[in-house]
Amino acid sequence: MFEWLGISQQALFGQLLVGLINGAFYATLSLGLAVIFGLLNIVNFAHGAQYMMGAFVAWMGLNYLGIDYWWSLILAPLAVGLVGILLELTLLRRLYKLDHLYGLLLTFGLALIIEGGFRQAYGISGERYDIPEALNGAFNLGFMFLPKYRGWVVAASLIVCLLTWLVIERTKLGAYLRAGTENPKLLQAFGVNVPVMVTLTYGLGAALAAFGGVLAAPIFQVNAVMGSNILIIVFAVVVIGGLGSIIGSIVTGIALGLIEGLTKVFYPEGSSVVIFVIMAIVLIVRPAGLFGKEK
Amino acid sequence: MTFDRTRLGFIALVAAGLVAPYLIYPVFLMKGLCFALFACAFNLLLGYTGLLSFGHAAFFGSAAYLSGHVIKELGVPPEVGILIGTLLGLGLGLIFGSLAIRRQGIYFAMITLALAQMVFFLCLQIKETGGEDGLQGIPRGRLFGAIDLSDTLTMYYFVLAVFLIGFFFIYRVVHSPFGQVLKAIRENEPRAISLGYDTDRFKLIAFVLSAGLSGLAGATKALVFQLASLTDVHWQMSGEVVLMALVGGVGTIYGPLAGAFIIVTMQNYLSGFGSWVTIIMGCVFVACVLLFRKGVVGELSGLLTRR
Amino acid sequence: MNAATEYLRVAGLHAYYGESHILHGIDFEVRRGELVSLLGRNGAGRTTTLKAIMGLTDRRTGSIMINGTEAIHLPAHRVARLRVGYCPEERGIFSSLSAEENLLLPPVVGSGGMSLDEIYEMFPNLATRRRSQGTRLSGGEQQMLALARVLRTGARLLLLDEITEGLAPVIVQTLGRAIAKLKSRDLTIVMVEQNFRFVESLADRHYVIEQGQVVETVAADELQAKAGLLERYLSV
Amino acid sequence: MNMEYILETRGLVKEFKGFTAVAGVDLKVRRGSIHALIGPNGAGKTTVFNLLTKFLEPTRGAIVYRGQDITWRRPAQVARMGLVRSFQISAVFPHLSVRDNVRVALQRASGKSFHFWRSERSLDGLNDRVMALLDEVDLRSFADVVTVELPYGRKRALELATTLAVDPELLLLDEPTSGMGHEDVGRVTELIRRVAQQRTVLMVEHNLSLVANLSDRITVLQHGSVLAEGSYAEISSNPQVMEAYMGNAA
Amino acid sequence: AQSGKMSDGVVKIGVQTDLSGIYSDLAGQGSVLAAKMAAEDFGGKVNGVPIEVIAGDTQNKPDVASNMARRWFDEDKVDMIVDLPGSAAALAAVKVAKEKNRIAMVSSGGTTRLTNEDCTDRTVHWAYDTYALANGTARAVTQQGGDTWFFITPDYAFGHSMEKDASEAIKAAGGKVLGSVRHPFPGSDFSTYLLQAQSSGAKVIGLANAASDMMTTIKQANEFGISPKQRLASMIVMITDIHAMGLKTAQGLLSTDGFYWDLNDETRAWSKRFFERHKRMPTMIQAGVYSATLHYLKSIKAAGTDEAGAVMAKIKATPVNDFFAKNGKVRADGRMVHDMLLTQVKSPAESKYPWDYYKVLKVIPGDQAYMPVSKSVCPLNKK
Ligand SMILES: Nc1ncnc2c1ncn2[C@@H]1O[C@H](COP(=O)(O)OP(=O)(O)OP(=O)(O)O)[C@@H](O)[C@H]1O
Ligand SMILES: Nc1ncnc2c1ncn2[C@@H]1O[C@H](COP(=O)(O)OP(=O)(O)OP(=O)(O)O)[C@@H](O)[C@H]1O
Ligand SMILES: [Mg+2]
Ligand SMILES: [Mg+2]
Repeated sequence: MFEWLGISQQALFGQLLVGLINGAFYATLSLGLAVIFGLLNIVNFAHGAQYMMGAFVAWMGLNYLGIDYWWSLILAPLAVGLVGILLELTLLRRLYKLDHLYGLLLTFGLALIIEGGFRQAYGISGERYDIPEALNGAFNLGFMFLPKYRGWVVAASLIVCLLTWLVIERTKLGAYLRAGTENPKLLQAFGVNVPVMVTLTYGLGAALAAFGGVLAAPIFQVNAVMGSNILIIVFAVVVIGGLGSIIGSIVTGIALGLIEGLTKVFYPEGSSVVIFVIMAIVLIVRPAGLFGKEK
Repeated sequence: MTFDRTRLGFIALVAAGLVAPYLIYPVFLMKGLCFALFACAFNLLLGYTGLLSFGHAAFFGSAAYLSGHVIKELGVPPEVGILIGTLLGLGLGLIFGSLAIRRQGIYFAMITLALAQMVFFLCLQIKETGGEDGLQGIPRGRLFGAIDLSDTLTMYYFVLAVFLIGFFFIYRVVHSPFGQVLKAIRENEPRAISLGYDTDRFKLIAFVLSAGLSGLAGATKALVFQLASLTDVHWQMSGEVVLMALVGGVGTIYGPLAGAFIIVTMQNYLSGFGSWVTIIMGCVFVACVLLFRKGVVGELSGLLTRR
Repeated sequence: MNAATEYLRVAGLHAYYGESHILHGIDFEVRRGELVSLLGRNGAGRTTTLKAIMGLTDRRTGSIMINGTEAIHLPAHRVARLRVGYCPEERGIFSSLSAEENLLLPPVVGSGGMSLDEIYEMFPNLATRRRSQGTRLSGGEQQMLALARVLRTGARLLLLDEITEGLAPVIVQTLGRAIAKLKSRDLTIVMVEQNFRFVESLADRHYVIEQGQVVETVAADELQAKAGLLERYLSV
Repeated sequence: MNMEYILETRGLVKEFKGFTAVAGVDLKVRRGSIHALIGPNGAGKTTVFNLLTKFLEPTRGAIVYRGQDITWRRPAQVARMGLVRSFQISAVFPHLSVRDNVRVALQRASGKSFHFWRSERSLDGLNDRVMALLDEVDLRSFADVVTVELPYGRKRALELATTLAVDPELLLLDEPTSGMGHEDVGRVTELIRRVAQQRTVLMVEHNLSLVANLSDRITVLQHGSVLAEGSYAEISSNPQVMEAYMGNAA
Repeated sequence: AQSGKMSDGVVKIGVQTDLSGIYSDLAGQGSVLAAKMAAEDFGGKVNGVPIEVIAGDTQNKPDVASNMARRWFDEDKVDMIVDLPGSAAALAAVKVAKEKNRIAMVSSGGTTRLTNEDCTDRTVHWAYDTYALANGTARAVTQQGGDTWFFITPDYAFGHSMEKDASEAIKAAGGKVLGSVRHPFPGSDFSTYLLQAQSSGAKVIGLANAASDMMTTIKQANEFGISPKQRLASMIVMITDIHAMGLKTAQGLLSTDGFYWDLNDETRAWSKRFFERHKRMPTMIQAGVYSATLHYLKSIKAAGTDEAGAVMAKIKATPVNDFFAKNGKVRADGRMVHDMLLTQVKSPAESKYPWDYYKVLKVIPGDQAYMPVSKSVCPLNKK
């Protein structure tokens, strides 16, 4: 059998598939971040916390109310989106006129509060969430077992990414959102209810994070720090793709998942830093990221 | 008038520094001073050049490691060790700066973060740094071969001196012809270029100075705690210094000093509260953003001038 | 004045940016189909008057009646929905949108707006650059875009700030004819202009603003008589 | 070195993705003259300015300034050679005082700008020049005002003072009177005339009376190339220019 | 704390622990409670002076730990610090204790450096160390027939040393290590490594990672159908980890533990008391904190002073006999040697009541479990 650097071809396919799975997942997560950053100009440090809340809401739903996975997939993003809307209305709203830094600091503070709260309530080890019955088991692909659930994650992520991209790039609403980023006051003077739009957008971003959280719950342990661990990677994805570029974060998310997967095979110790190496190179060569528009 | 007030402020600062160890636990003061210097160095960049670096831990931490290493393993005297750490900060600053300086805003922050992560990775992989155990038991040694730094009070006055030198240096830079150009660049870069200023060079110099001072702070810290660890190079340290500057007041000369002490105090005295610390910290930041946006010092001086 | 035809009435309008008090009680009114101009020196507060009507200043008091509706407490998007179109001084072209997207951006607030074809006919430059990123247009092209943008929405009251700024004389002349046409369609227009020659022939009335107050009203037929007065207010 | 022309461009071309904004412009600016660049909107005037000051790189062609080829120099270098521009949209340092705005510009020539170890009081020697420059544009009484608070016209005046502070040999003015009231236009016209006594001025302007008043020579651009060149009288009677630019004005 | 019999009129015990980080469930508030219970059980007073327990969060950072230790000793009159999760933090605090002539009793931190190259005469290492865990599990599993191994190891010193100790034990017992992979810490997705482990064909997959990394690895091993075909053996598992993972996921997992609450009547009695106040069963670390604290207090009483040298002499001279350790003894290098347990996680069907998680497969005698004195590089052993 064909071997490459000591890895059999079959194993390599397996690894690429795993990379793709993670990539799809990064794409979903970075999507919400990109939407919020691109459209509201807020570096949403609470994104990780919202992702974690998505997972926890699903867990609570199952354990306290008996809501199953499929309903959680809809209800948890709604719930977290609502929390996002509340946060926007009460806190973030006051910061739009100010430097990004303040939005960053505020959402960072919020993330600390939310994470600390969950940690206080549920400890650090976290809770488990089982894979839904229908998705138990695995497909035998010949070169590896693909857990059905992972297959579902890829499909669900890609669909959500595509839908979001369509809305923002191809609809009037998307044009409002982009214009609102630049000059909200003027857009409002044209008759668009910008404050409501901004609130809903933040809600949408939070809901996307929560959706990612529900998808992740059966794969990882549901715990308070699951978000902060992944946040920085997702952040890098958004920057490499080009801030605010929806397509950029989707493509980059998947590509980075693959690259990271390969690094894990050939130089596993370096898999945490490879993303930063790529980020530095990309930004030095293409200042606005792969898909970003230069000013 | 303003001149007098500035001078009065400096005298008060020095006086407070001299008597403080008799009233407050000196080790705590030393920690505060090291971080204050770090925050002031960072503020030189953010507050006066408008560049938000998210990789300053790289300078702070790698200087701590290197000076710790040369003091511990090669037995160089402390002042030389600190100097070497500072030089490393300057050198790294030059590398980071040359790569990042042409980028703006969030992209600048991200390149510095990415480069700092690489430094972190190196520190994790290199054997000399001791991995997650860090470099422990760095001897304080004798300053200039004569003064024994193992005495806490002596060490304190040494740290105070280092801090004051750094602090006054930053003040000088901010209020120099060079500082004026920095302000102009922060305000309107294309205009500064059209007046004939090579803005990239000015920004680069500011960056290198800030990195060098961060290295000085890190090296001093290593000597105080006889310890250099991954915490010092971790991105959270870069975040912490941003917070210190913000809490105290970006672009004010005393702000980062106050901010550093506030954060260090919080870390010290809230340590028994577990997860509540995280929650309390979070609340402080939220409150800062909503209520004291200019930072503690910024708001206070705002109050004073309004009177 | 007949209340039925009165379209805009501004009374005792005060406006603030943060702590600074800019408008100190502006009063004027415009009837349906009329065009008035606001004249004054730099910094007199003309732009601020338009912004205050739109609800874009930090704070404002007084009364703004638009076609019988009190607008002083309405947020900007509700004011726009009263069929008001605003063309800002700094143009406000969106760089993340193409020229055409910019043009199509403002929601239609009423019937009777110009069609895209009509607009491209009036400003052929825009037609050729329609796919360009909005802020890549030349200064003058951006100015055309900013104006064209509000003509599409079906607004009945136009607030136009320095629309001839930076335009070539030919275009200014085209613009003059376009404005005259809008007026003939019964649109109500408030213009802020430095270019007195431009408004001279178009306006029914001129209000001279000085330090946030209306200090003089000059009807079109009084221009000759008050020429000296205007001279004194507008130049040193 | 050609002493007659301070600035020459040869076959200057600038293409943006599939669109040619400047299509082979040969421009000669005589030393000591006031030269105006006019033309319809989108003709490429600002783009030519951006090419001259190196804010854009030309696709083809050469720029020669004082006999040296500066086509590939960097913006700050060109500025230090005395080729200085003002912007179409006002360019000041908004949160510095009016005085500091001018002083920052003056400071460059002092050679102390990299002196980060010196007190800014080492610059006090410049204060008289600062006030003199502010006097020239009638801004002396505003010296301590923070610049954001100035009305628009005053900002333009300040910008001019700042530009003069770096003592340019060739001054590029992009619509220097745009957004100004009548009284300011008059003042600026005078100022430009005065300034031009020791320097060369190249300006873009739509205000025809100003162009008529000031300029020695006029180049008319259209669709990125030169349509006509000559004195005001020649230009204003040129039927092509009338149709493309002036309409029935002038 | 030098001349007088009881310094400062108080015996203060500082619990340096992780109150919010990755070790907060296995140590954390539970460790604080354990120390308090020890003080209460001792009667709240020793040699006539009150006993006080204070707590601090090191966040597992060495600089925080060293700083806190210094402040506690200098300012807060602390006589002994206990728990110390995270090897780096433990090493840092132990140095300060030595410098200030106080006692440090490490229950959480696992590194063998504490009793080897970094040993001091003021350190006691109580509940376990990496050698005992890795060695115990690796040897026992290999002897049972699991003789080919693949390691999944976090890329840091703690993990490396676990892997090294385990590999030696495997070879000594006649097994073979087929390969290993080092992943960044903390990790989130382990499927790549698991696939590698799978294709290596090893019978046993050894996990040298801890806490949430370890739990995620096990969960994903189930997902990809890797376990139970290949057996999982974890180098470091706490009962709280099992609780969080659930038996369905964790069943069959092999590991070594220093304590199990359901071992005998004594352990059950104490654990029930602990459970009432903490709502969770104790980990070996928490039980170890209790045991260490109690032993310290007994030693003060026996010494008649709280001076560190004298107390330490008693600590080393007296055998440890409580519910935690039977005939445990503190060696010259500070290692408290006691019996360890080889455990296997029960299946959901086998579990009869809450927290009924382990089958104890074997009791590993202390002198076999811990690194022999002959291998230790601590100079104190040579005296
Ligand atoms: N955002 C702002 N914050 C504070 N002051 C402002 C602001 N915008 C304008 N001003 C001040 O308000 C006053 C009136 O400004 P306004 O723009 O209305 O003048 P204008 O009559 O339109 O003049 P111009 O010809 O310059 O446009 C000026 O003194 C100006 O400095
Ligand atoms: N960066 C760019 N990308 C694409 N097209 C551009 C860019 N910059 C300018 N253009 C186009 O080039 C043409 C010339 O622009 P320029 O700004 O030079 O015109 P101008 O002569 O200064 O006009 P105005 O008098 O209106 O300011 C315009 O059609 C403009 O849309
Ligand atoms: Mg105006
Ligand atoms: Mg132009």
